[in-house]
Amino acid sequence: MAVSDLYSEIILEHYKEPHNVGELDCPEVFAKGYNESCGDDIKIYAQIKNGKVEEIKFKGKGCAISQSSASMMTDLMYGKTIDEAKEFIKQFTKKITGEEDFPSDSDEWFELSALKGVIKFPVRVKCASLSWHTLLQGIKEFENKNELKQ
Amino acid sequence: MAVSDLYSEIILEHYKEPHNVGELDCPEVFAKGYNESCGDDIKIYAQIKNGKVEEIKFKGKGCAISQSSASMMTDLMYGKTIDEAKEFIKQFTKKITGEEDFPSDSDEWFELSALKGVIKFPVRVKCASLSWHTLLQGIKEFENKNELKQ
Amino acid sequence: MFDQIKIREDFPILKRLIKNNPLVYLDSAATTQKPLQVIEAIEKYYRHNNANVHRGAYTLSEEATSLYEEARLKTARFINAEMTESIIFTRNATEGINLVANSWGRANLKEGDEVLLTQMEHHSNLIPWQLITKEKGAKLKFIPLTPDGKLDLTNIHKLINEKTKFVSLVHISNSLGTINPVEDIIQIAHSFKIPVLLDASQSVPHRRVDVQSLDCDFMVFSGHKMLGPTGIGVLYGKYNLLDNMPPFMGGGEMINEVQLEWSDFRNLPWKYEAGTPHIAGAIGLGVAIDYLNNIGLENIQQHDKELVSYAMEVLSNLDGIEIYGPKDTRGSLVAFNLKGIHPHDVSTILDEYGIAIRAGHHCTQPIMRWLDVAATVRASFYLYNTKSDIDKLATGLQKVKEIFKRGS
Amino acid sequence: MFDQIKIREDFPILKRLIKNNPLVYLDSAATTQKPLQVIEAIEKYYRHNNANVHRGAYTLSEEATSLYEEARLKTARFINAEMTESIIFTRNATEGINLVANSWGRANLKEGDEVLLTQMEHHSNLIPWQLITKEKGAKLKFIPLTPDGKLDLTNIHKLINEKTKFVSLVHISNSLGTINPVEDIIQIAHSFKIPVLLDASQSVPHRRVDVQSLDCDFMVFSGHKMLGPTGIGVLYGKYNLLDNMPPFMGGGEMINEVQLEWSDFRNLPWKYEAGTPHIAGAIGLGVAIDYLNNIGLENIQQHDKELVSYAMEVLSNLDGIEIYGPKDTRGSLVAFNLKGIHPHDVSTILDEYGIAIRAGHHCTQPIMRWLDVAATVRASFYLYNTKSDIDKLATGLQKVKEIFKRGS
Ligand SMILES: Cc1ncc(COP(=O)(O)O)c(C=O)c1O
Ligand SMILES: Cc1ncc(COP(=O)(O)O)c(C=O)c1O
Repeated sequence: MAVSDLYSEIILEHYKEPHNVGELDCPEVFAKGYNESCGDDIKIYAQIKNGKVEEIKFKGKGCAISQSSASMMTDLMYGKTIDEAKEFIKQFTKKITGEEDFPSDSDEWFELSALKGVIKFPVRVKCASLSWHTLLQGIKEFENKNELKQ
Repeated sequence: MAVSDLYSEIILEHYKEPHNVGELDCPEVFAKGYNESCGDDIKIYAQIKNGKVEEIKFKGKGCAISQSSASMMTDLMYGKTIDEAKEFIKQFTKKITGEEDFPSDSDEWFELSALKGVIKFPVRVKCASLSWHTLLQGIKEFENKNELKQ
Repeated sequence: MFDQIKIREDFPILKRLIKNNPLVYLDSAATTQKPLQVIEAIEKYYRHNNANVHRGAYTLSEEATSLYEEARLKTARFINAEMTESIIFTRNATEGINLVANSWGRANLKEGDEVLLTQMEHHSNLIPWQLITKEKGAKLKFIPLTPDGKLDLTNIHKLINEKTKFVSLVHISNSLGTINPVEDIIQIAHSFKIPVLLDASQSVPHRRVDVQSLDCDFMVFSGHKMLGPTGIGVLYGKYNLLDNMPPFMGGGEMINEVQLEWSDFRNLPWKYEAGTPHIAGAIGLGVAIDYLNNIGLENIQQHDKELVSYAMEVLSNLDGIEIYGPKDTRGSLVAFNLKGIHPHDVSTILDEYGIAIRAGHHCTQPIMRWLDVAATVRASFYLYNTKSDIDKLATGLQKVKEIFKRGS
Repeated sequence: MFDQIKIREDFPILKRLIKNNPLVYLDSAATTQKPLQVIEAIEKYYRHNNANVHRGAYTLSEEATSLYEEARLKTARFINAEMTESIIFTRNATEGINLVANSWGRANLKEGDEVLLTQMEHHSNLIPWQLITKEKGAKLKFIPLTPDGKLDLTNIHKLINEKTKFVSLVHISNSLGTINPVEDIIQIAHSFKIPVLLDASQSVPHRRVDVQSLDCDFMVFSGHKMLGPTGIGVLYGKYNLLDNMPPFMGGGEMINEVQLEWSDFRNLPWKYEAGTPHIAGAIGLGVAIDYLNNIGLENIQQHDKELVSYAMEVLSNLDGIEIYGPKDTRGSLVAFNLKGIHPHDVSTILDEYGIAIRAGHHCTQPIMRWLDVAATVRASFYLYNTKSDIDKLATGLQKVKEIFKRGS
């Protein structure tokens, strides 16, 4: 596996022009993530409406892997319910750590499987996962808040 | 050189029945010595009269080398002037570190040269020197005190 | 039990001649010898994988990092820690105790508080507490000893009271060999919610120590006393305690965000590992742990036990010997004196016969005072020692006595 | 100048293939590779002389002690310390700074006092001072930087004033390469009788540093950055300062008399070396010093200088590169960024070509903020690097750019 496969065109496009970059005022879901091993950070903001992700933005600095992953991740989160989002993060984590294969026949996973190359670069797995873990943390805090309100 | 030469009969006799063991009230010369590498300690007390060592005692715990050395050293200090005592300590230090030979034709050095074997045991040189260095320290403090008085 | 000849082959130093005699190494309580496997692992690291850890995105640095973290995992498993984050690499046991005394102590101790130790602590588990209690105006208390050198727990319920804030004690004494009933003390301390630190320098190398079943809050030990390299030790701590303490040292590797005026500390275990760690040391310790696991700690304990019993038997037969410490069970060491002969003279003479044995206060001056001796001779054993080593010791001691018989 | 081919033969790791390419190691500022001489000295120690130091009266222990103390003597001579007692062995530079911050700082700092650092300190020379000044209610001040990354001394006479109690600064910056005019700062500080600590982690390995001619009060550096083993570092201090400070850690080896309630500390240097030291590490460091002396620090400095000039020249020619730090003289490293490409991606791609290079904040987050970048790429050189390494780096960076040109 050549390093140019790691940096596929899909990844580079997302890196150069990432989708959903920005901040949201008073987001219902918010979390900050930090990659201890390289110093990258990310903030994720999401608005939930009728139990579904209505809007999602991220802001952060990082490498091509972490930025493209965040860009694709946010694209795919639109319209998902909280449970669907959590399940999706779980699925992604399994794929990116090499525990399961990336599905080859799924539209949703088509772009994401550009991250497949990361599996061979263990230190970079954290980069690819950062935005996903951060969102998960934000969702959990959101759920806790809601439980407390009830 | 066999180890039984290190522990010669002269040394063992002085170790088993050391001379000049005891304490003096209000000694003019007093110092405490401590051998960091083995934990042995010694206290030396001396009375000076007309510029000469009139009485000298030591008290401490230690190995055969340090105890016999202190026993012989105190024997030999009786009647010495301060300057003679200092010179004698200097001479002894040179012999015990191997810098100079022990004199073979001197009454004063006859017994002391039983310590010759120590030179081959570098860690034990400190044991043999402890009482001498301690006395030197006491003499220096005594001289300082006297200077201050003048 | 285990193949002694094969084990001795693993230790190159045992082939050395000391003054024309084969080395008889009887000072493993001070530091142990190292098997080839450990020596070669260090060499291999420097020849093949050397790089700084945790912050490089290149192959060597990834390799060094994963070797280093693998050593942490091995260490965690070795003492059955609940998580790897509980394992902090230090220089030695001493640093581990200082870390807790400074970090936990400075944050938690105040005037009038008491820290409970025992009268048989190594200086390493005494001086850090003297320093911090003095700084904070707190007091030290000591569990006294019974005449045979065990802990006297008669008044333990007075010694542990509402003023007590911390208990720190040795698991197996390095100068008496006493094996302390630490489970009982931990239980009593915990009934007052007092954390307990165990100085396991002499136990972890010699027997299975399970921090979860002991339920100790902190534990320290040194790599060099368990076949590992110098310069590496371990502090185990319960996650919540470690997590809530302030850092001990500051520097690289232990922070998240650093502003000029403040910093945000990293998670465990890195919060307590400032600066470039002793990478080769940790890796070597991991391999030492593999070695001990391969032989089996139960086998080592059994072997040590047989050697100590044999030594007690053989040495007791010598005229004029006084043996210190408990007569029944004990760690793998025997401390003693020959009547009228200073320990340093014993050691110098034994060295002429190739026997390496320690003479001194063994960093436990309070015990020497309690025994009313200036020093003792100590023979300590490990997996590479044999009964023949003990026979040689006995013969050597006989020679010492003969030499000292002269001149009277 | 010196026989580069022969030198490279001494470093076994340079024969390694990384992803089928010969290793090009450009991260010596993080840690250096080790020559066979050092690796073999460690091995030899464990195979032949291993024993605990300072307290044994037997041959092995005497040997270990004299090897260990010989390493101290070599270190003292290497930096021209006035006496060996001024050399304290620590784990690394970080521990040395923490020792001074804790020991000197806790004894001397009080509310309102100021400690002066610079804006280019490594976290190791920042966080210890954050911790102690916070504890004591003292303040940190910082010498700012000029646009080209040098110290801006315009207001130095305001920054150093009667409130200033300590100055601690880096000799050569590990992320900008700046060589600081430490002589001038020491002189100004001394005119106020303020002690100065020098973080010489990046200077002592690369040039002759003479503590007496610099007249610094304390100095720290790490063995692993100068061909030595991991886990060993040095704190130099003037005798009177070290002698008057309280101990940092307590334990074995550092005391004279120990009572249950108090202890009498040993003389320098042992007062600051609690517990069993990293004996093999000190010995290895001594051999690394021998190696550096054999080649000659002047030669190394000259070699480094040529490499850095060459690197500056070659790298400047790359389109879209931004190089940080002074343009004129600098330590043997170059930090830079390729426009639009994150340093970690640079490092990952270079690794495919066998090039080991660091990407990140280099434990100097305040400098990253000052440069307004998240991270930088850093190539750092030492005696085993060649111009060909730099050519390979340039080719590698060209490849990085090609890869990133796609997808747009
Ligand atoms: C300037 C400077 N100071 C301090 C350090 C810390 O060194 P160590 O991690 O060996 O303690 C380093 C190395 O990273 C450095 O470059
Ligand atoms: C019981 C005990 N505690 C602590 C220590 C100190 O170990 P280290 O010097 O490795 O820190 C020792 C070893 O001498 C010991 O035997």
